[in-house]
Amino acid sequence: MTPAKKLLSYSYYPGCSLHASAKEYDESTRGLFKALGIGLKEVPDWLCCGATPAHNVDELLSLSLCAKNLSLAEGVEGDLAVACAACFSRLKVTQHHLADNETKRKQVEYAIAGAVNLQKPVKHLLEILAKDFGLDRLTEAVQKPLSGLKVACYYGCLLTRPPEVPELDCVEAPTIMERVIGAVGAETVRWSHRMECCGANFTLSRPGVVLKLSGSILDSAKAAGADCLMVACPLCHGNLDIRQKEIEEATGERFGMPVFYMTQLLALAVGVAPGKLGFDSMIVNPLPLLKEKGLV
Amino acid sequence: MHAHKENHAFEPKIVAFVCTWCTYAGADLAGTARLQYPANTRVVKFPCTGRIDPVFILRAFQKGADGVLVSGCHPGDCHYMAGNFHARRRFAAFRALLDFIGVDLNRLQFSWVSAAEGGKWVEVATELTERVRAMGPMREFRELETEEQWSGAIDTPELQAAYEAIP
Amino acid sequence: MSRIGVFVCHCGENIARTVDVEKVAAEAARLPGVAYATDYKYMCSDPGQNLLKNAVAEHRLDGIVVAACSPRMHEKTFRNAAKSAGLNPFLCEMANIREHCSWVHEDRDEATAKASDIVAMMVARVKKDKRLVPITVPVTKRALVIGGGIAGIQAALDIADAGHQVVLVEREPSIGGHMAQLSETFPTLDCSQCIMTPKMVDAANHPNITLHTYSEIESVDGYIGNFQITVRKKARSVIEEKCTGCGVCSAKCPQKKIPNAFDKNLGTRPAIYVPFPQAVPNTPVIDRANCTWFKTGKCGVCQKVCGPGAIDYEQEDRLIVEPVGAIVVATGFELYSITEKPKGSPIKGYGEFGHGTIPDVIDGLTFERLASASGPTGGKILRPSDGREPKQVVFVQCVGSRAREKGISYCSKICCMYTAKHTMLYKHKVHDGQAYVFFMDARTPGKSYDEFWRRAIEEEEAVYIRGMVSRLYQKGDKIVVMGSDVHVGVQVEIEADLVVLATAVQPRAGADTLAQKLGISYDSYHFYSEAHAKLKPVECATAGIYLAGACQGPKDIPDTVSQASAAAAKVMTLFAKDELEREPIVAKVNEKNCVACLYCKKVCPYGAVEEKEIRDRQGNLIRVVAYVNPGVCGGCGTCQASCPSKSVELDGYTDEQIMAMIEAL
Amino acid sequence: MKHSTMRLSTETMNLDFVKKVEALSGSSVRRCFQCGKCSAGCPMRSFMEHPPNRIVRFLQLGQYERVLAGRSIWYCASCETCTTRCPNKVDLAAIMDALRKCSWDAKGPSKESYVQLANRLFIDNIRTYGRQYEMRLAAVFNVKSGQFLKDLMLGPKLITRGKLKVFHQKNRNMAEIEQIFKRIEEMRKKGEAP
Ligand SMILES: Cc1cc2nc3c(=O)[nH]c(=O)nc-3n(C[C@H](O)[C@H](O)[C@H](O)COP(=O)(O)OP(=O)(O)OC[C@H]3O[C@@H](n4cnc5c(N)ncnc54)[C@H](O)[C@@H]3O)c2cc1C
Ligand SMILES: Cc1cc2nc3c(=O)[nH]c(=O)nc-3n(C[C@H](O)[C@H](O)[C@H](O)COP(=O)(O)OP(=O)(O)OC[C@H]3O[C@@H](n4cnc5c(N)ncnc54)[C@H](O)[C@@H]3O)c2cc1C
Ligand code: SF4
Ligand code: SF4
Ligand code: SF4
Ligand code: SF4
Ligand code: SF4
Ligand code: SF4
Ligand code: SF4
Ligand code: SF4
Repeated sequence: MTPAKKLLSYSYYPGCSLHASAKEYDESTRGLFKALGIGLKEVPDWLCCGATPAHNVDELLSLSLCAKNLSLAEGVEGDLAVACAACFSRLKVTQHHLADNETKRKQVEYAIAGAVNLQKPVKHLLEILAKDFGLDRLTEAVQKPLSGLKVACYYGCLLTRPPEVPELDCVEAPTIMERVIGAVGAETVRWSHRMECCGANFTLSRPGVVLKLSGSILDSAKAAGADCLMVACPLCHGNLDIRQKEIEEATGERFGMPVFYMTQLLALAVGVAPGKLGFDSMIVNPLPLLKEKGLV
Repeated sequence: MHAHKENHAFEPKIVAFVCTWCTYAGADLAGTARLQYPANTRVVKFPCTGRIDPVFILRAFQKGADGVLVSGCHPGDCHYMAGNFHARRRFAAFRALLDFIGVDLNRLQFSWVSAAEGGKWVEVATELTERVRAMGPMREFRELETEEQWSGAIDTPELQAAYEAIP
Repeated sequence: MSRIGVFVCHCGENIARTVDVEKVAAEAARLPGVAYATDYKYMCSDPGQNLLKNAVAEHRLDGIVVAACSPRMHEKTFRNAAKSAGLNPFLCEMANIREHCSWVHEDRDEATAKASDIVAMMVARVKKDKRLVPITVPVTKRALVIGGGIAGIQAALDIADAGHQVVLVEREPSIGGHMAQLSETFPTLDCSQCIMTPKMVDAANHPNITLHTYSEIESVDGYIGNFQITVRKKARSVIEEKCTGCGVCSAKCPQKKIPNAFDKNLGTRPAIYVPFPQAVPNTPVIDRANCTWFKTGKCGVCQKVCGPGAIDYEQEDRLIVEPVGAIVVATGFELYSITEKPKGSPIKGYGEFGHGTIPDVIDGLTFERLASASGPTGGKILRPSDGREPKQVVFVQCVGSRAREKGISYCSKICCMYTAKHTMLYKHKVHDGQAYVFFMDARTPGKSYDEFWRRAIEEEEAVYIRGMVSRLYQKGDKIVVMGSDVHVGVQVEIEADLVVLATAVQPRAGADTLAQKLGISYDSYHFYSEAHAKLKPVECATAGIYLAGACQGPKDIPDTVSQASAAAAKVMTLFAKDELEREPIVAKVNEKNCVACLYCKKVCPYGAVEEKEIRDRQGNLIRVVAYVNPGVCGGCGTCQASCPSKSVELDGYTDEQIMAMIEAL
Repeated sequence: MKHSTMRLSTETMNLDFVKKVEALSGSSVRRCFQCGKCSAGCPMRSFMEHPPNRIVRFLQLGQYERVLAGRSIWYCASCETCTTRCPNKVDLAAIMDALRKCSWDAKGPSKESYVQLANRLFIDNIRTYGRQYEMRLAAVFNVKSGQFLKDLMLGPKLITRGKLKVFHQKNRNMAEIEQIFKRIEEMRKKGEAP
């Protein structure tokens, strides 16, 4: 007898990128959740979390923006699902800091003219899939196993850091991405640069930095024999996908390495139509690879 | 079934002069670990390499040894603090003497094997056996044996020279 | 004609699997001198041992070879069996056909042949074995402890508490050593005096401890269990038995301005003095070099004021002979002084630090006296030059230590910790002051030590700067410290009010002379050498002499006390028996042949070889020969191999025995 | 100044500045024992003239000019590698934030104007629109930084793939957002917030 499957439903904070450069992340997330029967309700009028630039120079502003978002989310039922690693990190950091810093909390509460919502569980999609939904159920839902696809899971800096804050998985040696994508049949490679920085928001001010750092990430994934990269953060995606051509030009090395959002691959496996997954908005065209593996 | 064992035309006799504390124990360890090595070695135990008189080596060669191994504690590890230093100096002088009287120095091996080095004991014993096997039997001294009776006295200039070399 | 018994063990299958034990026994039976040979499944088992014992009786055996495992395994077993069968245990030998044969060879024929060879060699040897009797020496159950620092006091108390007599000899007028000079001690910051003084008093009052202060070792004779010590009791000019310690003499002595060495010359004392108020014994000493009476024959004030009449200007040094069975050496250390180069110090000197000409550049011990509540400033940190409170204090670590080119390469081990302590004590006393430390590493491998050092930085806000100081110079009333922060690669300059140098811990001047008297060895720096760095860290190579404290190497108090208690335990182990028994594997000199070249003496690592005079009946010296003291000989045999006239032999490993084995090849 | 001698004294070590950084970052500076693990793993080390450990070291010695003078703090990517791995729980990423804020407030003396500019624009965007519009961010950045042609080749590609929105709309709760900025400014003016 299988235990009754509870109906899962979440409030949803997509973050700025998912409405723009990372729209395929948003589309595939919605598609995946629908296919799995998980509810997702977008928080109305959410604002930018401030990302790196805000906390870079103005911690109070950064905390206040996130606190505001948390209080907006109060109106929507369910734990707060977050897709972008940076938003996730900022929201979690805000809750963590304000929980044990009375002075800062008072300042923030004054700034947003309301109490800070420290209670609302903030969850990354990975956590929802691996823990709330469950890997077994995920496997059951597979219609098109990703067998034969060699995936390099890229965590980037922010999914697990800083220690004790996101508590998503082991800070230094997480396996949650591998476990999730493994549940739908993909093969994952062992590689060295899973958590190296891609250059983050220097993409605008100092693209040279990105070329160097993202270059070595692509290099390492390629050396490990990966067919593609899988990410959970729009910034990482931007650097690895959008700038991949430039990196190839700068290094003279050809990668041709499609960079998927994790939800794109998962949705594909559970039977969402490829046309709805935004493959066409990727700069490095993934279709040849997917065709080769018989996945489209 | 054991692997096919080679048959050698010549099986040398190796005499090993070892100290109780280090090399003897090292050879014991090779046993407890069941490491295998050629059966050519015969061990003579001493309290310390400092006790090993060069005369013993000469005698062993006379008595049919084709190779001699002298082994004790590593320098600085001597159970008796400094015995192996004396031994080292003494044998340095003694090698010159052996060379002088025409013994191929390749038949004589000095080494340090500690109580923990069962593997090294096997290496040293095997290497010397192989080397001496390749050299063939030791003949130079056997003839002498019939003429000379061993005595404690220093009655040859060579022995005198050897003792004078003792610092 | 000898009657040897050979017993070949199967060791279950361990030997019998690869060695044809019956054949080995059969071949042994054919060897000349073998009266009986057999094989048995488990020789070490009770039936196996009985088999051996019965065979001794039945076949009147006078020698035994057990061909079995390594002698390291069961030699004791079989020697005991032989002994209970009425045979001298040293006439029983083992042929190692397990570890050296059956376990390391696969070919049965080869292994069997080798086993037979090994048995033959041992049979040849056993025929040359001599009956040996374990050596016994009587033990005088009295211990001598040299040095009355914390090491000596601890060792003396432990031994005395165990019920043995102890003679404690201290060179200075009071016991206490360096620990009596310290203020508070790491890693707990408890007051040194508070934990030290009670121990000093205990030692002085202990019924089993005889205290000789102001005394030195004149000579040492004898050997383990039987030493004769001559102690020189220096003339105190005060009769200890009469003096009540009232202190009137010191108070009235007109000579008041003598620098007090105990306070590192920060304060002064009279010519008749106790080094510090809590001194034990509390009996003053006249410093004859500075006393007016001794210089000019006038004064005599102290004698006049002394009620009990304890002053004795005529007193002379006395020599006392003390018989003891064991000696603990605990003579401690000295700090390297940049002021005066101590005689014999290998350190080349610190011209770049002004060679001690800058008054406010002091050493760690001076800082201890400044910080000590019972010190010359009552515990106020005041700089020597003008008595002002220093606001910027620079500490410099590794002065002398770890500086090969300066002369010594070792780490002084305690200075990292006491410097951290100093920065804390300073901060506790001068709240608005700033402490800086120039250091290379912080060496804090002790329990709670690193935490202590981190506390100095994180809580007491000492600024640690990694790098050695290049130079110090006086500028007005400041001292300019020129350093560099190697983490950032920038030169650093600090104008300090006071500079404290953590100077090297060195052996006592004259440590070598004492070592020569005791016949113990020392390293190139003159720290005393232990017999084995790991397994015999408190024993000297010379039997019956033990080491405690900083005389063996730089040490803090916890290490010192542990070693002292360990040394005491060793002494008690020795005293647990009335007689010492040891394996009779010792060298003996054949006096007839000995030509007295004394090569043996030169090579003996134990100092066991002495010169012995041979006299005729009239007492005329005929000649000198070597003599090996069996109580001291370690049994290495180095002398035998070195003797040009073959006059010295090691029992149990005689030339005959070895040659017999070689002949049997 | 980079190589000039540091004269250390209670006057030359600006410990108030250090205390401010410690308060802002919530991390101790003294705890650092200069192991260099932060610098060893810092992805941006090669772009910095002072590696992260040296920044902390200068702070320990109260040498704030030396810290702020370099461009190192602007090259920190906030990747948190240092914070994650520091054996002493020195939150270097937070210290970097605090230092950037100090430099930002002082309107210099940072050398890395591009990064600063990008940050400023990003925050301006939030204040004006509530959310980020990457197109505007990039365009304004290029104009202001004088790099008109920067990333010229990328733009059309992104637009055709729907990745850069040419038009944008404001949040409906802009007034509330503006209030947040205002209140923070107000607290700062009154000295109630850092
Ligand atoms: C500045 C400084 C600060 C320190 N602070 C601490 C601390 O905070 N915590 C800590 O654990 N340790 C500290 N130490 C270390 C501590 O002082 C030593 O560990 C301890 O004193 C060693 O004791 P000892 O008995 O071996 O030697 P000593 O204290 O040197 O005692 C040796 C004794 O032997 C006597 N003696 C010497 N030669 C002869 C002779 N030939 N005949 C007879 N008697 C002789 C001496 O007069 C002396 O009384 C410090 C050391 C220094 C220098
Ligand atoms: C990598 C390494 C290298 C080292 N190298 C050196 C070196 O080169 N030189 C050096 O001087 N030192 C060296 N050391 C240190 C050295 O190993 C230790 O100092 C030493 O082993 C400590 O001995 P011990 O008897 O206190 O503890 P252990 O060796 O740990 O022995 C404790 C024993 O107690 C037993 N035991 C534990 N609990 C119980 C129980 N409840 N009941 C019954 N039995 C129990 C254990 O099984 C064990 O046999 C090294 C250590 C390490 C880790
Ligand atoms: S005596 Fe040695 S070889 Fe024989 S049974 Fe006992 S352990 Fe084994
Ligand atoms: S005789 Fe010497 S010790 Fe006595 S009071 Fe005079 S000066 Fe002092
Ligand atoms: S203990 Fe510290 S200060 Fe002393 S010598 Fe060793 S490293 Fe230098
Ligand atoms: S922990 Fe080990 S390596 Fe580190 S300082 Fe201590 S003893 Fe040395
Ligand atoms: S070496 Fe031999 S001869 Fe020389 S003194 Fe010693 S015992 Fe006598
Ligand atoms: S056997 Fe060794 S310890 Fe004994 S006297 Fe000879 S050299 Fe000295
Ligand atoms: S890792 Fe931490 S302790 Fe090490 S240098 Fe960096 S900040 Fe300092
Ligand atoms: S947070 Fe900044 S300083 Fe720390 S490792 Fe990342 S880039 Fe370097």
